[in-house]
Amino acid sequence: MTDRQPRLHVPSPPFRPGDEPDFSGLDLQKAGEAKRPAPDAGWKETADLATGLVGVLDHNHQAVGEWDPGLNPEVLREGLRHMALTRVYDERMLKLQRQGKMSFYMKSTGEEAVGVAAAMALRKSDMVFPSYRQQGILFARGRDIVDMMCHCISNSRDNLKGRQLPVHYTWAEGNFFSISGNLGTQFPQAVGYAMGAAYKGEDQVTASWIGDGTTAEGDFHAALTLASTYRAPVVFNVVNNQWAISTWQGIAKGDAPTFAAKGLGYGIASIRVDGNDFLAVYAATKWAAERARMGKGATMLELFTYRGDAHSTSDDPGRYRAKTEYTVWPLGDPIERLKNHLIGIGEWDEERHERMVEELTALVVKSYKEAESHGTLHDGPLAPTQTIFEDVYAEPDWRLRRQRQDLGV
Amino acid sequence: MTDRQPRLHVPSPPFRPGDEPDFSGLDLQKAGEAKRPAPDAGWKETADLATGLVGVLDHNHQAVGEWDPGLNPEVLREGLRHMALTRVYDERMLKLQRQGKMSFYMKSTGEEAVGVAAAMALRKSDMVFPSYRQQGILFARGRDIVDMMCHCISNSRDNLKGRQLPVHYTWAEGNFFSISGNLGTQFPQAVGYAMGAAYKGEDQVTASWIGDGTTAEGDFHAALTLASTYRAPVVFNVVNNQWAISTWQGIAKGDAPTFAAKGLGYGIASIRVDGNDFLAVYAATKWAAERARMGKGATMLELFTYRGDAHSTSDDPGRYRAKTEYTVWPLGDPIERLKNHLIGIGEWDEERHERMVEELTALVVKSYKEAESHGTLHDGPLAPTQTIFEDVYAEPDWRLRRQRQDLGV
Amino acid sequence: MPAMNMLQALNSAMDVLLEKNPDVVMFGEDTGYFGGVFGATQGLQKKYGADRVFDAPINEAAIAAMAIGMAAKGLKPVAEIQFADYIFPAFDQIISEMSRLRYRSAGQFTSACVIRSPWGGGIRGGQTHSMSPEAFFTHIPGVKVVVPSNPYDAKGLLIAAAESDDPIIFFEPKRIYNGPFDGVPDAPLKSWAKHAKGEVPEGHYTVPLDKAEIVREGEACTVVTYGTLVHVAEHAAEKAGIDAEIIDLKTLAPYDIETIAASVNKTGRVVVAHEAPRTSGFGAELAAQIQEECFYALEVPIYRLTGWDTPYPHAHEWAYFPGQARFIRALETVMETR
Amino acid sequence: MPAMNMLQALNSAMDVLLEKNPDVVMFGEDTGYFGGVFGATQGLQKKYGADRVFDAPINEAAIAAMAIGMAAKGLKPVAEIQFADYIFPAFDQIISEMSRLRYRSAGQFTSACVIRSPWGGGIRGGQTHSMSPEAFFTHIPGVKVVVPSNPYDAKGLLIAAAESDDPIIFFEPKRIYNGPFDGVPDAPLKSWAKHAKGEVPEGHYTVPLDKAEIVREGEACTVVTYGTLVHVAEHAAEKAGIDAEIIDLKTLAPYDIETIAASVNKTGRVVVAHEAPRTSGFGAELAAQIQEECFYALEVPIYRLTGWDTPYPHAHEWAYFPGQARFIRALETVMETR
Ligand SMILES: Cc1ncc(C[n+]2csc(CCOP(=O)(O)OP(=O)(O)O)c2C)c(N)n1
Ligand SMILES: Cc1ncc(C[n+]2csc(CCOP(=O)(O)OP(=O)(O)O)c2C)c(N)n1
Ligand SMILES: [Mg+2]
Ligand SMILES: [Mg+2]
Repeated sequence: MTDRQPRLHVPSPPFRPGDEPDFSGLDLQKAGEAKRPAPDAGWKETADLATGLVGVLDHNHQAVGEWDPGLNPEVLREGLRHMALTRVYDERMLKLQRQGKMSFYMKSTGEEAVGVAAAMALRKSDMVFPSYRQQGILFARGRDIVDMMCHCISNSRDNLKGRQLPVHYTWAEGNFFSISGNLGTQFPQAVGYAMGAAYKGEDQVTASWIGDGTTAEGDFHAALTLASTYRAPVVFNVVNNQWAISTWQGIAKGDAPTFAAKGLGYGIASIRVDGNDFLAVYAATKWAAERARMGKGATMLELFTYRGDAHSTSDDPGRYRAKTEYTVWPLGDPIERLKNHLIGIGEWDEERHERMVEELTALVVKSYKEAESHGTLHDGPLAPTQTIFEDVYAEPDWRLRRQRQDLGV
Repeated sequence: MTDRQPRLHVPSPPFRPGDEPDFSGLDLQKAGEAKRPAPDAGWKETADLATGLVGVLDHNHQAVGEWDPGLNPEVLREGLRHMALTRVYDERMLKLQRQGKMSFYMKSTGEEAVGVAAAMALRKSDMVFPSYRQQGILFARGRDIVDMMCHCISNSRDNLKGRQLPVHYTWAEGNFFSISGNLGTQFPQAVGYAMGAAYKGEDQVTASWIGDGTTAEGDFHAALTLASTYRAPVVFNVVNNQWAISTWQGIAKGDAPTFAAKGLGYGIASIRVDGNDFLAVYAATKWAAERARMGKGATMLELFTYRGDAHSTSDDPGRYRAKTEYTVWPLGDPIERLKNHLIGIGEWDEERHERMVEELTALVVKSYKEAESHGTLHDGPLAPTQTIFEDVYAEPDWRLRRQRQDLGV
Repeated sequence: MPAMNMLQALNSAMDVLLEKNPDVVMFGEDTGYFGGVFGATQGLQKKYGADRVFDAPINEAAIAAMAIGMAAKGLKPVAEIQFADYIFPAFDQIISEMSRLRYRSAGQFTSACVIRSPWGGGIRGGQTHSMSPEAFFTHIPGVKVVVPSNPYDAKGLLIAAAESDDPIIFFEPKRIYNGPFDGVPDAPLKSWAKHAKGEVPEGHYTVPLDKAEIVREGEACTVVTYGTLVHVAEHAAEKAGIDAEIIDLKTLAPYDIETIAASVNKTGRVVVAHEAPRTSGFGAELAAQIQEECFYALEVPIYRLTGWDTPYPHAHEWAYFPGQARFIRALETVMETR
Repeated sequence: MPAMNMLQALNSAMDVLLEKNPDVVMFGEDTGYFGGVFGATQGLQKKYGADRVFDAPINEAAIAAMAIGMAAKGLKPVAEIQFADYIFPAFDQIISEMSRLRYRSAGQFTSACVIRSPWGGGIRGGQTHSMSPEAFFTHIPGVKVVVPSNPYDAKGLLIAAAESDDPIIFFEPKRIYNGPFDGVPDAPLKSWAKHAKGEVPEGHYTVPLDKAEIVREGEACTVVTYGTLVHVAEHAAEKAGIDAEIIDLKTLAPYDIETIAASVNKTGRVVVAHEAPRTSGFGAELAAQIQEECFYALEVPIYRLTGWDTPYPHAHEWAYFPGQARFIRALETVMETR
C-alpha cells in the first residue's frame, strides 16, 4: 500500500525532523537591490517587487539601497527597545503559562520586526486589525504592560472581562481592533473600516495582518476583491513565517511564486519584504501608508520571516519540523540585525544592549507582580460572574435576564 | 447631498441606458497574434496570454496564427450546428416561458461558443461542472432535447423530478454534473472531482465554468488554491460576459487587468480567449485539457464574451445597460463568425445555413410537442408528489416517513 | 396616509434613514444603479450618490465583513443579501464576528448593522430562492432576527433595526412584497392597498423590536407565526370558523414571550407555524418554551405546522408550503374537531 | 480487548477504514504528517501514504468542497475541521451543496462523506475552541449528525458513518478525548481504561446510526443528552440520588424518537441537556417533539438544561458549562424535590 506511486501531488516541506536543513538553495534578492517606485506609481510597477525581496540591512548590517528610510538613531533605538521588550515579554509569559498562570500563550519570536516596525511607520491614529502574533504593535504604541498581562491572566482587571483567550488583545483607545480567534475574518473587515474612514473624509489608514497559512481562506479573496474595487486605504500584511502550525507554507501557496504575487492578480501594489529587517519593514509600510493616503488604494506586503518557536503553547514543533531550521534561517534575527546595525554606525554597544534587556526584564517582572495583584485565572479574582451576560446585546433581553437569575449571579 | 464629491471609489460601467456605446477604446490583442506555448510549458510562459487575447478568426473570418486548431470542415459544421441549435432552443424556451409553460428561463445568447467549443474539445468522458449558461455543452454531447425540455417544464419525465428550477440540468450519463443555483460552489468541487480522477489513476479531465461576477466569491479562491496545491487536472473557465445581472464586470474585477490574470497569482497557466471565436475556444480548451492530462495541473481560461440578452426571464436589461451595447460589441456573434468562416473557405453557404436553422427549429418545435405530452408544470402530470420525500437521504427516516403520511401521499 | 406595498415601504424606510443620518450606507448585489432585483433600493443611488448606495461584488462574506468594518468605524450599514438562500457564505462572518464583536471586545467595538434579505417561498423559486433560514440565526447570541408581515411593520421595523445598537438580520417575506397571500396558490394577487397595514406614513416612525402583535383576537386557540404565514393563518381561521388568536411575532430573537404566554394561558391550544423544515426549526424553540411557560394551561400538544425535512422543491412547491389545507387541519387538530 | 481512549479509538477506526477501502481518503488542517492537532490521524500518513492522508490549506469551504467533489467521483472522504468553531466557512458548501446533491440530482450524484470535528467546551478554549454547533446541522435536511460519548461508540459510529451513503457531520467531544468527565472542573482526569466503553475491539465493527442507548436505567425521570454531558448526567443522578434514566442519543439527526418516547412515557419527567446556547438549541427540537409525542404522560414541564445565550466565555467557563450543580438542580426541579 505504502509502496505505490502517489497519485496526487501533495507538496511537502524541504525538511522534516531528522533532516539537516540547508537553505542555501533559497534564492532571495539581496538587500539594497530592489528599486523603490514612487508611492503613487501604478501597481504594475511593483511587479518585480512582488517576487523580489525588499531589504535594507545587508549582511554587514549596513543600510543600503533606495528603500533605506534614513531613520535617525533615536528612532532605531526605540525600535530595538520595542522588539527586545516584545521578546522579553513573550519569554516571560511562556514561562508563566508553563507554571499554570494562564491557559494559553502565543509567542512572536523571530517576527518582532513585523509588528514593531509597521506600528512605528504608521501613525498612532491609523487603525490596525492584527492577528494574534503582532503583540509588538502594542509595545510600539505604548500599551500598558500590566494591562496586557491582566488580559492574559484573565483577572479582574482584564479589559476583556475574561471573555477571550490570552493574546487576543483589544485596545480601542490605541486604535487596535479586537483580535479574533477565527483566521482571516479581520482582513475584509479592515477594508470595510478603511472604506468607512474614506467615507468620513479622514486620512486614517487601516492595516491588517494574517499568516501565510491564512491566505488560503476565502476571506483573503474577499478582502483583496473589496480593496481593489473600492480602492480602500488599507495595508494588507501577509506574515509568511513559513509555517501554519505543522503545515508548511507550500500547502497554502501551491505553485504561486510568492504570497505577494497574489496581490498583483487584483491590481494591487504588492511587495515582498525581508520581514526580519526592521528598516525594510518600516520603509515598505511607510510607502504603503503614504500610497493609501494619496488615494491610490491598497498595498499587499508579504513579510518574509520565520516562526522561531512553537505555534502556541499547544504544540511541539519538534514533531513536525527540523530542529535547527531556525538557527540556519538565512534572514537571521531581527533584533540581532538591528542591534548590529546600530553598533555598526556607532550608536549602540553590547553593554548598553545588555543593560537594556536587564531593564526590560525587570520591568516585565515588576509588571507581572502588579498584574497578579489583580488576580489570576486560577485563583481569581476574575471579572464578576454576571459579566458573562453583559455585552451580548446593547441591553440584555428577557432571556439573558432570566438566565442570569437562573445562575444566581 | 447629491452634489458633494463621492468619497468612495465605486467603479461604474462605461455606458448606461441612454448612452451611445462605443467600444473603440477597448484595446484587444488581434486574432493570430498570441503565441502558443507547448501545453506542458511552465505557467509563467502564459503571463502574456493572461492579459492578451487568444483569437483565431480574424476580421475577415480567416483562421490565423499559432492557435488555429486546424479542424476539418466536418467538425466546424458540427460546431455550427450545435451553436445554432442552442440559440434556436433558447429562443423557443424563452417564448414558452413567456407563455407560462415554465417558471423561469436563462438564455446563453451570444455565448454559444463558450459551451459548445469547449465540449467538443474535451472528451465525452471528461467531466463538466457548468454554471447555468452552458447549455451548449448538452447539445454538443448529444443530450436528448426532449429530456432537456421535460426538465425545463418540470413534468413527469423531468429527470430531476421537478426538484430544480429550469435550466439547472443534471446528466450523470453525459458526465454533466448537477448545476447548483448557488454561484461558484461548483468550482472547488470540480477540483475535488479532478483530484478523485487523478487518485483513481484515470486520465479524465474535469472542467468547470463560472461567470465574471462569480469570481468574487470565496469559492473561486478555494478552487484555485486547491488546484495549485494539488496540481489537479482541471480546466477553470471564467465566462466574462461583461455583466452579472445588472452589475458591470468592473465591480468584481476592480483594478485587476483581466480575470485571467488572477490565475497567475496562484501559479496556474492562464489565458484570455476570444469567447466568441469558436476556434479559439476550442484550441484553448484543447491546450488546457492536454496540459491537465500531462499532469501539469490546472489552467484558467477567461472567455471574453458578451451576454447578448437578459440575465434571465426575471430582469429587463434595458433598465441598466445601453440598449445597443450588444450590437456594437466588437467581438461579434460566435455563430455568425463561424458561419462566415465556413462560407469563406467554401464549406458552407447562406442557403444551407437557412435550411439548417429551419430544420433545427422544426426539431425543437417537434421536441417540445413530445415533451409537453409528458405534462407541464402548470397542468401536470408532474413526478408523483411523494417523490418530494425521496432522495433526501439514501433511505427516508421516521421523520420523512411520518411527514409523507401527514401529507397523505 | 399613502398606500404602499411592502417594497415601497422598505424603500421609504431606507429613504428616511439615508436622509436623516449621513452615516447610513447601503450596498449589496445589484442594489446600486438597478435598485435591487426586487427593487427595494430603487432610486436611492440617484438620490444619495454612489458612495452611499452602491453595488457590491458577488461575495456575501465580503458584504457582511464590509458591514462589520464600517460599523466598527461608526457608519450604519444596511446591506442586502439578494436571497436568504445566499446568506450562508456570510454565515461565518455573522456568527463568528458580527454577533460577538461587542462581547469579545467588552464593548470597545460594536458591529451594529442591518442585513436585509428577501426570504421564504411561494414564488416558484425552487430550492435556492425559497429558503427560510431564520432558525439558524435565532441560535446565534448577539444578533436579532426580524421578519415583518406587512408594509407598515416593514418600514417601522427596518427603521428601528437601523437605529438599534445591535446587529440585525432582517428577513423580508418576498411572497408578500406586492400583496398579502392567503395560501391559495392560484388565487388572484391581492393588493396591499386594501389592507389596513398597507397604509404607511411617509416620514419617520418605528415599530418596536421586542413586541409581538395579536393580529386576530380569539379564545379557542393560539397561532404563533410570522411573515407570510400570518396571512395564511388569518385566512385559515376564517375559513375553518375557528376562534383562533393569531400572534404575529415580528421579532424572533428575542421573541415576545409575554404576549405568547398570555394568549396560551387563555386558550390552552397552540399551533406554531413556519415554512422552514421542521427539525430544529424556530417552531421547536417556540414549542419548547411554551410548554415550559404554560405547561399547566395546555389542553393538547402544541402543533408544529412546518415545511418538510426536505429541500424546498420546485414543481411541488404547494405540497411543501403550509397552505390552507394543512393550516386548517392543524387548527382542527388542536381543537380536537378533526 | 484493548483499552483505548477516544482519540485512539477514532484513530483505530480510520486505520480500519483506510485498510479496508482504497477509496477512503483523509485530509484537513494539520492532519497529514503531524496527525492532527489532537492526534486523531497520527501515524496514518506514514502508513497509507501522503495521497491518502494529507494536509489541506486553511480553508474550510475548500475542505468541504473537495470532499463533495471526491465523493461525487466515488471516493470516500473523511475530512477533519480542526475545531467545530471553524466549520462555518464551510457552512454554505454543507447546506447548499453537500446536503442537497442527491436530492437535486434525483440520485444521479451523491456526496456521501464524513466531516469530523472536535466539538464542545470544557477545555478552557474560549469562544473559538468550545462551540457546540450541532443544532445548526440538525436543521439541514440531507445531512446526518453524530456525537459519540465514549471510545467504543466513537469507533463504531465513525466506521458506520464512513460506510453510510449519506453525508455525515461527526462531532467529537474533545473534553472527553482522554477520559470521561463528570462535570467537576478540578477533579483529577479519569481514564477511559476504567470505563466499560473504553474497551475497544481492534478490527472492524459498527454502531448503528439510528439508535440511542439507555446508559442508565431508571424510573423517576428521563435525561436526554449526548457527548460530554452523558457523563455529567450519570454523575449528577448518582450524586443527587435520583433514579434517572439517561439516554445517550449518539445520532441527533435522525434522533431515535422511539427510545426517547418509551422512556418518557414511563417516567413522565424529562431533562434535555446540551452545552450549546439555549435559544433554538437542539434541546428545543427534543422538547418540542417529546411534548407532542408524550403529552399525556408528562407530569411536569420538560426542563432544558443548556449553555446560556452568550458566546462561550473563557475565564468563566464553568459558569457557562452545565456542570454538576446545574444538572442536579435540573433533576431536582423535574422531580419537584427542590
Ligand atoms: C477559521 C480557522 N480555521 C482554523 C483555525 C485553527 N488555526 C489557528 S492558527 C492556525 C495556523 C495559522 O497559520 P498562519 O496563517 O501561517 O499564521 P501563523 O500562526 O503562522 O502566524 C490554525 C490552522 C482557526 N483559528 N480559524
Ligand atoms: C451565492 C449566490 N449569490 C447570489 C446569487 C444571485 N445571482 C444569480 S446569477 C447572479 C449574477 C451572476 O453573474 P456572473 O457570474 O457574471 O454570471 P452570468 O450570469 O453573467 O453568466 C447573481 C448575483 C446566487 N445565485 N448565488
Ligand atoms: Mg504562518
Ligand atoms: Mg457575467
